[in-house]
Amino acid sequence: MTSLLSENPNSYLIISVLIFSAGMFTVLTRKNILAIIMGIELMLNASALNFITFSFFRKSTLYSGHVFAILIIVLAAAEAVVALAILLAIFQQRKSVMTDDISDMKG
Amino acid sequence: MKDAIFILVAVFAVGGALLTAASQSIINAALGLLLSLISIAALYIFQSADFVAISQILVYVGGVMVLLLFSIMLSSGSTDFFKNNPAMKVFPALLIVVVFAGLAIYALFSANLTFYPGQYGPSTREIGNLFLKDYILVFELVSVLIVVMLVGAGVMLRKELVRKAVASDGDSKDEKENKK
Amino acid sequence: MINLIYMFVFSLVYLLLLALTAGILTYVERRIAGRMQSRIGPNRVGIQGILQFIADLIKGVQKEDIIPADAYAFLFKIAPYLVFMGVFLTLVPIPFGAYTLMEDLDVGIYYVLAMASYVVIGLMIGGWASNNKWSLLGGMRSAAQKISYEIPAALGVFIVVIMSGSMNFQKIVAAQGASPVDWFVFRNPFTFIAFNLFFIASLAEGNRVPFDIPEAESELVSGYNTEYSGMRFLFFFLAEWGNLVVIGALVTCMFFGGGSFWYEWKISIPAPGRDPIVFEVLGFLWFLFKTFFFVFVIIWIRWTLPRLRIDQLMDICWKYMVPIGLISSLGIVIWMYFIPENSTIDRIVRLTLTSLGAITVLYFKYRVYKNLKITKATIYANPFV
Amino acid sequence: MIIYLKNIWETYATVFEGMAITFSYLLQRPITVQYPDRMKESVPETLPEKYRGRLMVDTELCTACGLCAKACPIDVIEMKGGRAEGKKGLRLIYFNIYHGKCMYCNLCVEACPAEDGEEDEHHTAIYFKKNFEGSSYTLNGLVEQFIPPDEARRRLKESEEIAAKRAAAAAETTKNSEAKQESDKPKDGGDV
Repeated sequence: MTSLLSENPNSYLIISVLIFSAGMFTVLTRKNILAIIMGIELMLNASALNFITFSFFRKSTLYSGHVFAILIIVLAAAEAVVALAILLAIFQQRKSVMTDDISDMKG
Repeated sequence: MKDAIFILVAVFAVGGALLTAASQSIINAALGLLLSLISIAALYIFQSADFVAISQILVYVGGVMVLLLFSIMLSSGSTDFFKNNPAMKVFPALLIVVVFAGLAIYALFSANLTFYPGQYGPSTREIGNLFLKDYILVFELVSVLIVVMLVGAGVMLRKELVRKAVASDGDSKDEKENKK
Repeated sequence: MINLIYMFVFSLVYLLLLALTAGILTYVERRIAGRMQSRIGPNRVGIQGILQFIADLIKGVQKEDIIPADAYAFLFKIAPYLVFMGVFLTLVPIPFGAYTLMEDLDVGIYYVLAMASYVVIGLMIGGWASNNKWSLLGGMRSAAQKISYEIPAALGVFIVVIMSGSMNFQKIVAAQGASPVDWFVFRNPFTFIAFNLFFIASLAEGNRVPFDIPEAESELVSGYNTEYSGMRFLFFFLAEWGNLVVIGALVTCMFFGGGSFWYEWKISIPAPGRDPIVFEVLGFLWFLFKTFFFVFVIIWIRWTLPRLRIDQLMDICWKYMVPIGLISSLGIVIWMYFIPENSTIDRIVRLTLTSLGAITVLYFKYRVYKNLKITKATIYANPFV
Repeated sequence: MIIYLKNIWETYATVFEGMAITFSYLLQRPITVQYPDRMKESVPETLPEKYRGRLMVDTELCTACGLCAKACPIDVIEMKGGRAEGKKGLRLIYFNIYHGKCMYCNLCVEACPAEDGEEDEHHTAIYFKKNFEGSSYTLNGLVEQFIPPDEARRRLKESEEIAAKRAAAAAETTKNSEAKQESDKPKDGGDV
């Protein structure tokens, strides 16, 4: 194990934890759907960073971590597209993107 | 030198995430997210994952962030500022987050994982091989998912459907305002 | 550390060269536009007006840097730099010669696509932060257009990547040869379609006419850069003309053999017994010639075609280019499976396509002479008046 | 499907045609000229014979009859004539032309009776010069005073003096004639 921070897996994992916590905090405290989507993106990214780190430092010939990171990126993009489409459809109807304003099911 | 750049990138990544969490203006939050995403791509490059890093920039920065900015601009009338969630105040949320982070870091240092020094090299060919050999089912499923997503998003935003929903929804806010 | 300083100096030189080239291109474009409209164009500053861009630069620097009162100042300030940075970063993996490149990225083309999509953010932020309806509309249109046209461009790139088996630019260039028969444009029908897809999509991504809807002067008051003045405005313009060089260089690399100078010589492997420096310089010049030929074609298209409507724009992308791209990316796989390289059919197809290209050029020459005959004009090919 | 392919073909064919046309223009000499300093010949020489440029007046030839000012439909010409010593007839006192108003209708030139008998550019006292560079930085710069103001004031004074003298002389003559008439009245009065 070298003394360089950039070649120490723990530094990446701690960064990942911090980003995940920030994303979680955003999801928990915000009322705006857009902000919640942003928080979810942060959490997904943190987990993808974890995958890459483990792939790089556990066994360098195995690239499965990269595959999973790419899957996360693709799924995040799909999720964002659908979420934002729903958001815009709601916004066209209700003129609001706050979660409280759209809690009722009909009417 | 490498460490200096690494620390800079790490600060950007975490700082962007914190900006997203703490900012009062939605556009600042989006900028923080952008900064964080680009810095995470740089972190991937530190770990020799060039293909994933470029995918990150292409999909997140070029796709998701643009969509987010689009939504912010289209709905900017009502979303200029954040409001906090009434069900979850800041302090309990902070407590949960701190407990989670502490647990995760404690787990990290107590798990006694064995790490090997990473090896640098091109990854694209290996990723392609894995996708077409070991993970072919996942690959196909993801492509099906993307088709479903495309069709779903397209259908959801068709003008006629939205208008019909508004028309059948007798007391939606839109019509209430019109009646007033 | 030394490596880092070397990188820094090298990129600074690149930056200055890009800015200089973009500046000269503004002058060249205005001269060509003038001649195409029977005008002369700028010819007062310096010999034949060659210093016009420096005069423009000085004027731009002198102007007051206005930030609108209701603009979001921070974003408004950084947006031009974001855009320029994106365009400049696109140059990183492009090989201007076997050794004249910043970094030989393994994911070259993919990286270029990513940077092209990154530019969108700068344009949108610039349009939004101006707090002006026209700017916002311009930025939105620009984002919609760029995201749409990224798909045909990616499909074109996809075909090239399948053909050459790599995303590295050096390997793509090495997979082609020096003579037109070996170029990817004339390799087989699908790569020819890929060239068309990529070139048209690049025009759209570079906001060039006929796809300049984001900055339509007559409807949007020039779109996302309406509120900008002085140096920041110039940065948008540098990015636009720098983008021309990038498009030209990309097309040259991917479809026209890059800097492969003469027959047996492949760009990454200098032939033994030859002076590599001489061939490096010759290859560099050959590459630049091809690049600037495509820049000229783009300028030429700009002063020929009118602007499209937005529905026509989206029709071209989604009804024509995307289906054709999907079909040809399927077709190239089948083609490569059944027709191996250098088989008889492959050679015949290459020769046929190359001769078709030559016939098109000759027919074009005939048409031009016919037009000159109709107008009874005498030929005056001197670029200077 | 056929329409689809036809559309693609037409796109390429029309773009090809258009590019051929613009390229042929690229090979032609520009028709614009580099006015004003890089011309092979001066511009007024290239103008047609009856070109109407700036309105001018030949103050020597002018008889100050005022017909041009009367002919002008929009009061471009502001002039006054007066007597002068040692000259028969009227002399100009001032002659101002408001170039900003002039619409180049040529009515004043047609009305002008003073001709010098030559068939050159100006054979009348008021005439159109071929010069067309009349721009000015101020509105007053568009008013051209053919008699300088000092000279005009002097001439006005002179003509007033002459007029006064003549009036005096005329008064004397009228007095004389009145006296004559009065003396003649008894003779002719009866016939009236």
